[in-house]
Amino acid sequence: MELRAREVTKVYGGTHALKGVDFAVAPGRVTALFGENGAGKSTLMKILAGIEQPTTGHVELDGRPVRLHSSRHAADLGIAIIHQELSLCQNLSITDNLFLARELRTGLGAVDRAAQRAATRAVLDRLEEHVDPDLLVGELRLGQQQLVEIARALLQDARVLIMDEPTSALTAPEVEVLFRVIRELTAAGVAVVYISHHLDEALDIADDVVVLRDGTLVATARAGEVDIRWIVEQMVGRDQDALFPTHDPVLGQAALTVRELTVADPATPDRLAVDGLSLEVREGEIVGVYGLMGSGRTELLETLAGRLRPASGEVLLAGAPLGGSGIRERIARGLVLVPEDRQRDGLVQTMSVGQNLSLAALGSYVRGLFVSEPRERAAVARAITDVTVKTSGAQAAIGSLSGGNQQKVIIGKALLTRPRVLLLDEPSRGVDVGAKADIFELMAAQARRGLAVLFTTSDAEEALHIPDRLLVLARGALVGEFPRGELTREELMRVSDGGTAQEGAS
Amino acid sequence: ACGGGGGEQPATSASASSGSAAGGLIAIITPSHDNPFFKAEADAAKAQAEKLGYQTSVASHDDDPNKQSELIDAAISRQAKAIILDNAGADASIGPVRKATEGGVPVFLIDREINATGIAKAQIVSNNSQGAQAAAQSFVEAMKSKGNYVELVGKESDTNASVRSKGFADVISQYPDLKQVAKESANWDQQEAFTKMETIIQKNRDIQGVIAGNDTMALGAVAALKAANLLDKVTVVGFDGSPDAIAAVKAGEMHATALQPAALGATSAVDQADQFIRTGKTGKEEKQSIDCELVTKDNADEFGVFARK
Amino acid sequence: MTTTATSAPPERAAARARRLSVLNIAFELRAFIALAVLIVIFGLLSDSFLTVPNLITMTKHVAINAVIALGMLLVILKGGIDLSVGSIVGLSGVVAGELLGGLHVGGVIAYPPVWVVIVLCVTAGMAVGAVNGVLVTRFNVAPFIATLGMLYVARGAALLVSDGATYPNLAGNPALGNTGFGLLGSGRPLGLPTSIWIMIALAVAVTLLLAKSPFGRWLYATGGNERAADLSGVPIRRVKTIVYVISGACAAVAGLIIASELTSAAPQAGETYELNAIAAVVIGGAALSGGRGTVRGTLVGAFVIGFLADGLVILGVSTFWQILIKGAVIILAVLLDQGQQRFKRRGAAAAAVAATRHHD
Amino acid sequence: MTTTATSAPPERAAARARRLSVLNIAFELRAFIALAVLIVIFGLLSDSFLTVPNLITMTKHVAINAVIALGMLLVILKGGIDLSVGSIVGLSGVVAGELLGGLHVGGVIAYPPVWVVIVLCVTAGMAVGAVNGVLVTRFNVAPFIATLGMLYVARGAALLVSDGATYPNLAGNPALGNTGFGLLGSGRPLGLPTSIWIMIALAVAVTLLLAKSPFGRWLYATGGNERAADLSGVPIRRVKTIVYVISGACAAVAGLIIASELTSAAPQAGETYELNAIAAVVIGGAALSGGRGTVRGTLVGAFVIGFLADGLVILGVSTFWQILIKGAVIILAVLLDQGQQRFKRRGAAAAAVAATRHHD
Ligand SMILES: Nc1ncnc2c1ncn2[C@@H]1O[C@H](COP(=O)(O)OP(=O)(O)OP(=O)(O)O)[C@@H](O)[C@H]1O
Ligand SMILES: Nc1ncnc2c1ncn2[C@@H]1O[C@H](COP(=O)(O)OP(=O)(O)OP(=O)(O)O)[C@@H](O)[C@H]1O
Ligand SMILES: O[C@@H]1[C@H](O)[C@H](O)CO[C@H]1O
Ligand SMILES: [Mg+2]
Ligand SMILES: [Mg+2]
Repeated sequence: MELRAREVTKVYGGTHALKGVDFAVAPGRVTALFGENGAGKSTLMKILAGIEQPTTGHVELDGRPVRLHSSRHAADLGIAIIHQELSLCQNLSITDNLFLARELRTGLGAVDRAAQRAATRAVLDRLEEHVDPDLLVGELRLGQQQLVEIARALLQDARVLIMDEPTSALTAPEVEVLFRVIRELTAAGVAVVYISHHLDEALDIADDVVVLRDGTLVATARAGEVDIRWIVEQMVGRDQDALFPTHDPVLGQAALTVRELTVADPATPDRLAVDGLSLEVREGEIVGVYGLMGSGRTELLETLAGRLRPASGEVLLAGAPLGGSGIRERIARGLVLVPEDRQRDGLVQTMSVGQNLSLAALGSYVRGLFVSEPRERAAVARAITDVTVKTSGAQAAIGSLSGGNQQKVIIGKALLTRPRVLLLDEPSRGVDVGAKADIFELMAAQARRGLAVLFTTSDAEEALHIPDRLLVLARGALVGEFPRGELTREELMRVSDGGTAQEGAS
Repeated sequence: ACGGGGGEQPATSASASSGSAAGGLIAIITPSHDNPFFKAEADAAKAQAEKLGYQTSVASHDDDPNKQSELIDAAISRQAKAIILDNAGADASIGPVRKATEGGVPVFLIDREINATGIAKAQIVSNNSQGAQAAAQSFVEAMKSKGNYVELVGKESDTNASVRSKGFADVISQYPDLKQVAKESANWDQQEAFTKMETIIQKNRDIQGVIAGNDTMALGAVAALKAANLLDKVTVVGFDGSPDAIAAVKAGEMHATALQPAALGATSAVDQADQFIRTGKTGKEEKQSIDCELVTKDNADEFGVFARK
Repeated sequence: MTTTATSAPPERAAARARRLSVLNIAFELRAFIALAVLIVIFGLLSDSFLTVPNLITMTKHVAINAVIALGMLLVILKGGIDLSVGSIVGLSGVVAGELLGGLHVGGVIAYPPVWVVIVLCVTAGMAVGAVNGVLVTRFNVAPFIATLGMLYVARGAALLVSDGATYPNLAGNPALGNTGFGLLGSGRPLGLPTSIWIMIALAVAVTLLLAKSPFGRWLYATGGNERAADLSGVPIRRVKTIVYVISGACAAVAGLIIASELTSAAPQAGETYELNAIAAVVIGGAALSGGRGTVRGTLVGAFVIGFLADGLVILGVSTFWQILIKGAVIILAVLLDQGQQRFKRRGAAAAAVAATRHHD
Repeated sequence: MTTTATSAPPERAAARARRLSVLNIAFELRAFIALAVLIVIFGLLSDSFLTVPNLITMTKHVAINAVIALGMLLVILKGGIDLSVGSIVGLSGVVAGELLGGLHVGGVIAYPPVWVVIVLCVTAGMAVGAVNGVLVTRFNVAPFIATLGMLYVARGAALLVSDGATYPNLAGNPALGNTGFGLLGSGRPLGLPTSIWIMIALAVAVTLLLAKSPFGRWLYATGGNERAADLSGVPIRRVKTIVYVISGACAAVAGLIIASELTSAAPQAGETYELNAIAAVVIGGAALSGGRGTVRGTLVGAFVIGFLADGLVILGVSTFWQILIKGAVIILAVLLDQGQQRFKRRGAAAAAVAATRHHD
């Protein structure tokens, strides 16, 4: 089955997401689609999957124009999609999610639970994820949820399978399993579209490469004929080396000290998210924390920021214990967090760019009873230039910005509080290469000014190149600590799931 | 709490179990306690029942027929000896009253009738028609048989509202120079009467009289007229003879009100219940009406809480 | 340098999951606990409370709220709310009164038989529900506002049709072939009042709908994550519209039961009933945000509210205290839930810390 | 084979976009439009509607709902709801009645001056609000349920304190130094009733609070995204508690106005007022989900509801029609909003296409 987009244009409100794109997928091949945040990848896929309608242009199936009214209609025609954002119901079991709106029925019209459960087991086995099909999806770890999302697409026996960032929460072994499954599918003639910001990974699995830039299709190639450098150039028109700024730290006093910190996992409290962890970050230093999904990085940072309460342990800021102080007090004392999930924890969607920027430091613009407008305006304007936010102005709606620029706003908000310690949880997640480079440069610049920077990452390249010192976390415990340059990619992999593998085998 | 005007009745604060245990339970059910009228009748019934050696339970149905039905069920469950009821609707109450009667609990109605006879043991109501006519007569005299007036009507589901409205009309319609410029329901409610009166005044300031289906509404109208500086030119007449209204009559703010002897009705209902419990007969007709008394400045001092002193 | 955390072997994880789910069920019974507490207290304080006839009577009272609450449960599972049910109760009674009084069709008066009357009343309730549904799904009006508007519209309609008057005698007339309406209220098949049977039948139907039918899955999905349900091909608009229609139907049934018990219908019947129904659903453990709630819980919630009201009357507690206590019980019942969840979390966390300490 | 959408020539599309954006602004004022429509209709149908005294009287009636609605706005901005305001209205009047009747302090009766009475009434309202706030923030009870519970608790308390009776004469006694309470209701500084001044003062205060103070920004942030606000150091619990406290205070002020106007206080005053207040806020363009809403809109919403009610009385429309029309207007006003937003979206799309056509 051949699926093709012809001259497709898509306009959202004021944004032109796609500008006359021609795109085709071929049976038995994996097409990797590359592009910066906001390039239009998801939009194009949503149109192919019937979720969005093109503003102009149309979709062709086996050479015939079709109007895909809904995702359901597309699915019936054999087109399945794995959504970039998880689209599962947390309050339903794995089985219920897999068969939602496609329930198997008994003769009486009731849901055939037994049959559904058996089929669920089978597809989960295929993905080598052996969990109870009756577990609620809300009780699963993020990576497992993503596998459920994948399993649902597999169950549809689609002829075209679109995977929009299917691996953002998967561990390396899980990604390997997925790739095996993808190869089985293509061998059976399924057409696969694969989107990922992990460029090396995507290039690994791809047969064909397509690059989108700013809503326009700028390049196509055979995967074997290109390399990552070429792809990045097509995506941004800039060299990859610019991605990792050089940073020669000038270390000062200990800014952040953590002793024997233990934190219960808020989602599943009978498991420890952070287990007796100690660390130190000095002024001017950039420390990275690498770990697999669920290794406890987010809980560590949220505890430091004062959102989570530790079960035991101590946190000191410039030598002074923080005790049980809350987020507000910690911000006032110079400790601030840039959270992992932008939409959920970072932005107030109902407020403007400027209001988002000034939110955390609002107190410092107050004169008398009220916020001084000139002061606030000046600070916001400065922040917009400092963190290089591309926006039409402080008044713009926050939703009008691209992902990378939204991330910069959140960082700008944190910097306006004049912190001594800056915590960033996966600052590069879901951000394109260009914005990534900007963000790392920002971190380096702050460190040069004497800030202590502690950030987490899931990207091995970043982990190896950015921090002055790298901490590796597994199951909430520190399993290794390495200065920059002392570790190869292979060693990092071994250390980070080594603990897991050894223990699991025992 | 030091009750206001409505609560001046020397309330017997005896506990429910006071008196001889031999008496059994009398359930007293009234619309709600927020109108001094209902409170007075409930208090009077309770006091009399306890004096006669019964236990009492007092509850209100908030003019919800279904809630009334549930309260009657509860009384049947508790094997009450009698129910004293100010009902939640002349038609809607027939079924529940029959249910009680069939369940062996005699019902004695006060204040409001139901549209059926032979079910309740007694229906003791004020002579609303007579009271309304007396009030209207006094109203006409104070108005010197001419001028514009407003009528405030009670809750539409309460037959007393329409009976009184008709009583007013029977008298007033004989005077062609008395012109009704507005007729609005204010649901027996003071605040609603106040707001509606204020609005009506805006439509027409040329008003010489207000006649209201009860005193809470009349007092709402008084407040509105006072605020508009019209009170000295307007005759206000109400119905119930509540202590607040009598105070207003004395102060010259209201011209008159038709006093319903609520206390008398309630006491007499309990007496008849007692009689019935002991002898199987009340010794009275089922339908009994008690004449209302017109309260004006001249005789205001003679009245207490819904009764002659 | 390297420290490793203990990793639970698979069996232990499974055991943990099982333990948690047992805890869950125990706590799911919190509404039951509230009910049990009420029953014990009232039973001790009054001899007439725990008698079979009184329990039946109280259950009959519960039935009306329970029937409305079952419809409300579906709306709340969807993440909506239906404030119009009280007005539908009144409207349904008025329609019954109007029809039993005879329809003027071209000069003659037709007296539809009782089953037709019942069908038409329920249809009227469904029609109001359908308007709610269309406002919410097609016009994107917030459920609170759409149903608040319909609360007034339906009440106004009931008052206009009846001209504010109560329909006095719904017993029907053998000559006209429209008797039997009263049986709904006064009939006692197998010794239980009809309304209790209606409640039981409806509870079974809704349980089946939720647990066995695809529609039930769709409803939980829509309430849990509407976007995800939509993308999965769940016909969310249809699901959302249908729950309002069912809720309207349930309210209309409650209106019929009331009218039949009283053999009269008042247009103002059912005022504020929406609050009791919502309270029953929430006490029963449902989340107002949607996706969580059960029939069992809702029934227990309705029993808590009903038994509380009747029990206080039987004890002779003053009306004013009754109102205050009702509010306190609503809050306490929900607080119990919060306490439970916090408890669960804290207990588990302590266990986790203790467990790892042991291993180290 | 290829079908393309009809493409308007660039200039025409641009013109359309411009026209649409003008319309947009017009639609943003939709609550104003609804109000204007009402005023025109009533003005045409009745001579007495558009007179200065009538406008003042109607505004006075609006003031009570507007005062409550301004507090409600804050709660709704936070993403909550406050169902207890009606009961607080009643409670506040009862407290006033009780205090003006004299406090028994150790054998003697003390008559607090009016300003003390006012302060204590408002404090009582704030206390109920504080309980709401604590239930919502500390105990995580859903606002709907917490305030529903307090609706009953506060009403029960008002009835218990007053023993169900109305406080008849709040005019005070010169000999006791507690006169002046009536001025709140009947005073007319500068020719306008005090209650209108109170509304204006409160509107200005809330506007400043929302637009200028850090608290206002925190409130919008908390309503827009509570988690993000929390992580930005916004004291969300304090913000959330305070809005309920303010809402309670506003409702208490409304209760004082009513009691003062009537120079009597009834414990059942204010029943169902919460619905009018919520309707005003929503008609005024606020989102029940939080983060969106303005003082201006809320005031206009209150005017729509109040003018509608009074206008229908002036026209002599029957009570039953009044109820139905109120429901219809609530729905229509919100529908207008939906229409506007759909329109806006379409307009923006047209503009974008036009813009790129130009560039290409
Ligand atoms: N529903 C929507 N409403 C308005 N604008 C949208 C919508 N969806 C996408 N956009 C805009 O369209 C553009 C393309 O977005 P799209 O999600 O397709 O990008 P993408 O390439 O998938 O980016 P990412 O790598 O971040 O997933 C962006 O500017 C985005 O802001
Ligand atoms: N056992 C689990 N059960 C349920 N949810 C889990 C579990 N483990 C982790 N999660 C969730 O998965 C997410 C990631 O886990 P966590 O924050 O512990 O690790 P992390 O190293 O920060 O991973 P991430 O890469 O997501 O930041 C969190 O939202 C966490 O609540
Ligand atoms: O007779 C009573 C009183 O007049 C009261 O004021 C309202 O209800 C009526 O039934
Ligand atoms: Mg995307
Ligand atoms: Mg994380």
